[in-house]
Amino acid sequence: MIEALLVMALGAVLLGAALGYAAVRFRVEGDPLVEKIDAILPQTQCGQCGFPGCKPYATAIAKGEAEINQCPPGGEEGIHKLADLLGREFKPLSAEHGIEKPKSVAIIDEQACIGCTLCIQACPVDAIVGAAKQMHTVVAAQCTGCELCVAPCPVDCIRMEAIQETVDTWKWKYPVIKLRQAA
Amino acid sequence: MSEPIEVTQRESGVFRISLRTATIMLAFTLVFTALMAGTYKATAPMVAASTLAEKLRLIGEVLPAATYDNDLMADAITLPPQASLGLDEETRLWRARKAGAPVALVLEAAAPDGYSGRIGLIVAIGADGKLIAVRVTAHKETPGLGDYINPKKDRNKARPWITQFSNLGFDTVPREKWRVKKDGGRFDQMSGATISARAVTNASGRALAWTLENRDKLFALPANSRFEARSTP
Amino acid sequence: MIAKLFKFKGGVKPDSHKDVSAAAPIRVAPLPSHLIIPLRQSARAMARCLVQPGQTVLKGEMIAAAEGPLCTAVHAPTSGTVRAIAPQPVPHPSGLPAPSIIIDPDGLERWIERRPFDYRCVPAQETRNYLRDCGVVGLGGAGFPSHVKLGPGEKGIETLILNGAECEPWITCDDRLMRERADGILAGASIMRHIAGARRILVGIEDNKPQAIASMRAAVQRLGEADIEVVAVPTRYPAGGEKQLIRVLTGIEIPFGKLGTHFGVQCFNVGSAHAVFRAIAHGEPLISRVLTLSGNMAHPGNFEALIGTPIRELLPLAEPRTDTDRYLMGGPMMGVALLSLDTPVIKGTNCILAGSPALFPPPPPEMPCIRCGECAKVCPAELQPFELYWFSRARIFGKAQEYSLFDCIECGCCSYVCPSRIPLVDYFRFAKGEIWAREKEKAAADIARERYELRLAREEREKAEKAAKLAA
Amino acid sequence: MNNSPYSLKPASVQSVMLRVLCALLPGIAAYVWFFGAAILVQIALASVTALAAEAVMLRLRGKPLLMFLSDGSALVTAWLIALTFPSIAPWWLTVLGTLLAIMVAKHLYGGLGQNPFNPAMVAFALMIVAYPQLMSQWPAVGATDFAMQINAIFGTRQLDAMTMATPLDALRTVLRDPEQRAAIGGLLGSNATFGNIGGKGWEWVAAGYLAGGLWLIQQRIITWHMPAAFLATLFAVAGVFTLIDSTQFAPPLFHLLTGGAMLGAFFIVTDPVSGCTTPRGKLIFAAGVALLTWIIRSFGAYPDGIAFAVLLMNIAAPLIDMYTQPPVFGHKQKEGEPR
Amino acid sequence: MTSYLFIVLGAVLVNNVVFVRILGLCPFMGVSKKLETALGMGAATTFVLTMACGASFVIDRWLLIPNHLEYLRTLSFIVTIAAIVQLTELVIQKTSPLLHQVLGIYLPLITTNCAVLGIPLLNVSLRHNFLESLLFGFGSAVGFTLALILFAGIRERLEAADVPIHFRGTAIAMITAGLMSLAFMGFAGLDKYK
Amino acid sequence: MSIYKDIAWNGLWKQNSILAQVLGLCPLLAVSTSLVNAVSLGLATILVMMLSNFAISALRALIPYEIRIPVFVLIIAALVTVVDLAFNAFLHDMYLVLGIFIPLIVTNCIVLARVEAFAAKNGLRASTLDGLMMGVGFVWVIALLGAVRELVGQGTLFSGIEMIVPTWSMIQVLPESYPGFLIAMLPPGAFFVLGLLIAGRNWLDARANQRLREQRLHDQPPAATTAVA
Ligand SMILES: Cc1cc2nc3c(=O)[nH]c(=O)nc-3n(C[C@H](O)[C@H](O)[C@H](O)COP(=O)(O)O)c2cc1C
Ligand SMILES: Cc1cc2nc3c(=O)[nH]c(=O)nc-3n(C[C@H](O)[C@H](O)[C@H](O)COP(=O)(O)O)c2cc1C
Ligand SMILES: Cc1cc2nc3c(=O)[nH]c(=O)nc-3n(C[C@H](O)[C@H](O)[C@H](O)COP(=O)(O)O)c2cc1C
Ligand SMILES: Cc1cc2nc3c(=O)[nH]c(=O)nc-3n(C[C@H](O)[C@H](O)[C@H](O)CO)c2cc1C
Ligand code: SF4
Ligand code: SF4
Ligand code: SF4
Ligand code: SF4
Ligand code: FES
Repeated sequence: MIEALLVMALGAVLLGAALGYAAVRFRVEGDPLVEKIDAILPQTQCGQCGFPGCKPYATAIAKGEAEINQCPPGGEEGIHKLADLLGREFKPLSAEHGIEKPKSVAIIDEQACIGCTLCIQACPVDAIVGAAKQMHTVVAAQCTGCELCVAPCPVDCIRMEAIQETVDTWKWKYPVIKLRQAA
Repeated sequence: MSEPIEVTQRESGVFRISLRTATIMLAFTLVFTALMAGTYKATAPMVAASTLAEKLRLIGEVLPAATYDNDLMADAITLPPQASLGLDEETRLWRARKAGAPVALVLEAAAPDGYSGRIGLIVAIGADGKLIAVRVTAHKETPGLGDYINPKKDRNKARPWITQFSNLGFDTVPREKWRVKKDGGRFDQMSGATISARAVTNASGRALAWTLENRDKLFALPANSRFEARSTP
Repeated sequence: MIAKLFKFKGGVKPDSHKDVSAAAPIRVAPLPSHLIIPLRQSARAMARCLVQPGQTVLKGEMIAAAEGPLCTAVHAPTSGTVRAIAPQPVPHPSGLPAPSIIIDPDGLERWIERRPFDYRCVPAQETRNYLRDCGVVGLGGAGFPSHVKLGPGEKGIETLILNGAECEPWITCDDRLMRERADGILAGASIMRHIAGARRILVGIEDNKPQAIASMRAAVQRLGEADIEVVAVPTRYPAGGEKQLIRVLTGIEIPFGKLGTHFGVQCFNVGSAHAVFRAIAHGEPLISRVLTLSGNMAHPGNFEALIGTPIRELLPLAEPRTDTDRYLMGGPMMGVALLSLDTPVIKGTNCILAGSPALFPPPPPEMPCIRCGECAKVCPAELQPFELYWFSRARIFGKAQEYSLFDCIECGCCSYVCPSRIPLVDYFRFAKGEIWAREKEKAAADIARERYELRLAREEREKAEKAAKLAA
Repeated sequence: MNNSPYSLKPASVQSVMLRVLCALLPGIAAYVWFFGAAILVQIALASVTALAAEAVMLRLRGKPLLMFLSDGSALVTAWLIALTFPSIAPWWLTVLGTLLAIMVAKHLYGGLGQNPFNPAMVAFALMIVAYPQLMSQWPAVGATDFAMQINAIFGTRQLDAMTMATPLDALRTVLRDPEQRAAIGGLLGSNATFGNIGGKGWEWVAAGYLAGGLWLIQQRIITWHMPAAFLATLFAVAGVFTLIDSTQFAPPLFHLLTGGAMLGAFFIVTDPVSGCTTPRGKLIFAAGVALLTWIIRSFGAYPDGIAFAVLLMNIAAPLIDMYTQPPVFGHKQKEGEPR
Repeated sequence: MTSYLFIVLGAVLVNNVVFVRILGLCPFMGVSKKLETALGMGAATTFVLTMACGASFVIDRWLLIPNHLEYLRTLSFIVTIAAIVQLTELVIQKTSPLLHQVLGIYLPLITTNCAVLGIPLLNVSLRHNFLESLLFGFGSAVGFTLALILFAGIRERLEAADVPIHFRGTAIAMITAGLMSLAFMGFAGLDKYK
Repeated sequence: MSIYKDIAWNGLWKQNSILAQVLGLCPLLAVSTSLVNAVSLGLATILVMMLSNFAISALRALIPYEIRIPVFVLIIAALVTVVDLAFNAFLHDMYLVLGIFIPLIVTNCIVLARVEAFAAKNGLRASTLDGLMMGVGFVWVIALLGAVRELVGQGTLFSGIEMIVPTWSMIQVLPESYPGFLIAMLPPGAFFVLGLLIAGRNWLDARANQRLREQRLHDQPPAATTAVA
């Protein structure tokens, strides 16, 4: 019994001291993981994930407090990337947090706009220009399509419109496999 | 859980912190080692007893208790490692007697050449030179294939494979026939798993041969003494 | 002298079908009822429109100016009135419309004043600017601005290669051009050699065009300049691919991301050389080109057509057969299906091919890849197309890039041989498009993050200020 | 409407697979001649099972039946299973093996073209581990009595009279027993089991496979890399070890002509789906299979090592491919230097 | 000398930790999705396991056996291993941030790899001497690494395969691991030749 | 109350140690060759997980972050040994059945994983429940695995039950002539069956998510209308 205690005590003191020493000597700061996760998120800042923006969601993922499948604008693509980065299993987009939609921009019906600035306050990326009592306009290139400006408008003059394809933005489509026809 | 050590302590307190973690580690270790060692000490006698009971049970399987009347545990000798038994560590050898007359020897043996390594055996050999019974004490043979050498796993419940050695000696099965049929011997094997059968058969043959050779000396040695093989000149 | 020909790996030998259109001389196509001139003639740039609806223009008058480094000017192919500037269908796989100038010809063909350009007396840069303002782009298909390619690059250009290979089946416009206008082509080449400061000129022609080779060799004799050689190269698609031809003639392999100039070579289509000649020697901007009408047609042949001629008005010249079910612009290996016959001829249009179910049967349904390796055997870029396909199909683009997706020249050899009938090139085009789109999205997200963080900082500051004010 | 290229070379998966089946015919003919028609029954059993399993899985996965059933790949797998199993194995052994090959090894991975493991070899390995004794009862040469063979396949009794240790089995028994080891020379010379080189009858079957394999190369369905690397490596390893100790190791020709070596060299190692695809990768893959085959044959617990060797190399194939990617056009030389 | 070679080879191939001894499966399944991470995990495990075998041999031979404290074996081994792991992590983190980027997240996972305890315990029961213990640990770790990277290679390819939807991910990985262990059964019997 | 329900649901299904977290595989695969073995190991596991979660939750305030892992490991290993010895000494009959599995539990990395992820951050009651439920989640999976492997491997169920309840005996489910399928008893079989179980779980989860998604689509009309609401 005494030998047992002695032997283990010897080990414990050595290991404990070494670990304590190492913990202080070799300490490093910061968590680069959050940045990496944030770089994957689409920065729509829409809050559908249940967090007040992309960065807070990234922080929650890094801490292991949130699943990776809660960002609808990022879509399956984004989930795949997160799964890759974190070595987790891919999961389909959680339906609780919404569904994937085509990318769109906000359009303000300039005839109806009363210049209340409520939408300006709502927009997380300052994509709406205008001043009080003047008509407002969305800078389409900067709009992330988060829809946050839609609800606050007292006269319902903001609508979301899906972005149209042009020769410049056109992409080759996924080759359609016509298996069914052959059967 | 307490939080990680604050950064402010970083420069000043390396030594202090080492000391602190060492102390906590020491405390935990002492408490839990004491708990463990205490339990170990407290249960040691009971554990020893149940280990003994286990041995006895195994011995009982190869040698019916009714056939002897002495205290096997008392009437045992120590066997140094015996290559011819496949043993590489010290074991005990028990001697059964009835009314003082030698009845049987019970010893451990091993077959090193099983399909997946060593097969441990316990063998009882009668004073008349017959093998009374053999059982497997430990093996790693493939479940469902080679593990029929353990009668509990043998699908033939009526006459498990390993019982075919019972009550045979070199007088009924000559030494050179103490092999599996596939090797030209007398004993059955399970086709598809000859290796296990061969290993057990050969090992039991070797154990029998070794015992016959040393039978008289083994019975003659005083209890708790140590068996020394004939020193080869 | 060229010591020996090199070889490029891979390649296929589809039936050539060149005879049907190569026999007859080039004819001039009649003036169409209207002309549609897209503002986006060269690869990645759109010219700035200089005219207004209702304005009259002269033949050869600049109607859109070059803007940015990769742009060239656009000219009125004939004299007439600008009817409108509006989105029109263009030869693009999407079939989407793009801004174009529509001109109603007055039938008078009134030219602007044409003056030869004395390239020998001015710095090369000035000649290049002149070519840009004459709208000279590559006529080999890609439509890349020639003046850019003639720039000195890092090392200067040592070898100028004229691409007369014309490896695509059916197409014969370069063949006819070389037979009929060899002198003009060589004169153009000589001018280009001067601009680029190159030492020698190599003309590569596939050995299935003996007359073109003979005609070009005779012209070389006539021109009498040193270091010009006409080389017959083995007939194998895609011997006319720039990288493949350079490899065959010089042994140099140009990797993805590098230009010919990095290696001291530059490659031009023979038609481009001819266009340079016309611009410099006659002061004529690029307003017409020779193209092949072939395929499922009664009278296939080669025609010189104005840029902007609607395809619909060209077709009767060759009389398509009744079972024609589609038209391709370009050859069968790399061409683009026309979604509308109102699409105009552009500078890169070398062929209009009429297809029928018999000529180009619809492909059988796609089977999974069995990794047989046929595609890798024929890939001239020496890729492993089945690996690219494996990852592109599953949208694992990073992996596809690791397997050098962007080295694929989209020649179609792999699709051509695949026993599983997989439209491999479609997958590669899809993957490339997605990767480009991702990059754009990423850039947009970075901007959004920045703006969001700025806003947060501003709100923080305002809050602090307000608090300070309240406290005060 | 499809995109370019618009004209395609006539070729199809079906024609590839059919030609592989044709190439197997000479070997099958020799098999029937020496060992009776039982193999034909096994081929039929395996083929029907394979097609049925394929149909069920396609239906479950919602894929078009007709297109995939007619591609012929299931038949290739089935025939190879039948040819690697003992021809007098009980019917359920073949059926079970084929089912597992098609359903697990092929369709759980997505079906044609996606399986990382060779389905036929998965079937063989599973069955020899589960039923070692049934998988090692091979017909004796000349025991071609069809009725008896049918009885062996569909009956319940096993007919020892017609089975025989295959050359590899006999060899293994001898090599394992120190006392008999000296006799190896005599055994290999004995014409009864071992025929002239690779086992009586088996040499001719192997020759049939060789002929079919050469035809496949001529047809450009397979390239020479794999068979050549496989046969050369097997020959070399066996040769070296025979030179070292001819009482312990069988001679190279024996290895080449016995068991599944020829079948393996031309039909199994060459499976395009589960093997390596780069030129160098193919050489490494086939040489690896040969080396492992020899090791397992000479030292392992199983009689013929080809199945395990193929599966082991299947495991390594993606990595080998990754590290043997041929250089891409333009990326193999120093900048600007002509070759 | 050759017996040492056989210890290593046997541990790498014949008695592969993952496929034959069924140890270390959780990291085997967990960090084999990408080749890079698999390599990192393999390297980290190799280092720690070799160290653990050496340290545990010393503890066992010089502390436990002389004092008849064999019942403390598990306890002392596992605590030592946990400490080694944590020390390694901290040291790497500070001294070589680059290496830490590669190995960092795998190091803490090693403590829960049961092979890291299982192999030292096996060393004791196989009665290996010091050198043998080290080699056995090293060989087993190399076997683990080999299994891991081969598996990762296949999984990277499988990622793109048209696997039936419910089998995607872990399920098909399990089936693959099963087929791999089936293949490794081909080595059965080889370890008898020492 | 609902937090306890959550813990239970996590252990049994959502965060199931095997099907979801894929931890604790080694003892799982090694010992699930028969139903009786599997359940025995499972029961022993529940015991250890509850104890270790309890102990560490109780002591968590005392453990510095820097040395938590060694201390956790120390506590688990000591507890397991104590349990092992205690069974051997006081419940010897049970020990003969369960005892051989107890040392195997320390090798189960799910124990350490739970301690680190849950017990170190939560209260006594929740932690103990978490240990119990994680253990139960482990038991039902390993039992299912054992049953399938035994059935396919040798056509029986409950073989070895006579060691626990001497009067019971195993059930021959498939006919005696069933040749057995050895693969099921060997490592490959373990992987195959577990793969099938995980696929089954994926299938059930996918069905649930699909239902939720349909509901969402149903409840939530297109974006423009939501804006008005
Ligand atoms: C996975 C596997 C496990 C085996 N396990 C055993 C075994 O435990 N015992 C045995 O004797 N043979 C076992 N064998 C079979 C041997 O390899 C060998 O084939 C057999 O013992 C030879 O016996 P036979 O001559 O009766 O066919 C096993 C085979 C395999 C494939
Ligand atoms: C697969 C392929 C085949 C080509 N074939 C030809 C050809 O036959 N003739 C040709 O002039 N250009 C061909 N090109 C285009 C050339 O690569 C290159 O763009 C052209 O020769 C450059 O000259 P330009 O700028 O004057 O057009 C081909 C391109 C590709 C990718
Ligand atoms: C493969 C293996 C892994 C083990 N992993 C652990 C572990 O992670 N933690 C632990 O405390 N004990 C672990 N152990 C210890 C054993 O479960 C058990 O306590 C030991 O085998 C008992 O043997 P002993 O009598 O030598 O102490 C492991 C054992 C083995 C064989
Ligand atoms: C040359 C060649 C060899 C083949 N060898 C095998 C084989 O060994 N085993 C098999 O199951 N299928 C074989 N196949 C058929 C097919 O490729 C196989 O079933 C695929 O693995 C199914 O995806 C072969 C096909 C070809 C063309
Ligand atoms: S749902 Fe996605 S885009 Fe929206 S805030 Fe959350 S992370 Fe950003
Ligand atoms: S304009 Fe509206 S939709 Fe666009 S980013 Fe701002 S708030 Fe979002
Ligand atoms: S040719 Fe087709 S089937 Fe063959 S490897 Fe290439 S893509 Fe696959
Ligand atoms: S299209 Fe791309 S991949 Fe296919 S053969 Fe041509 S270069 Fe190679
Ligand atoms: S139980 Fe997790 S690694 Fe072994």
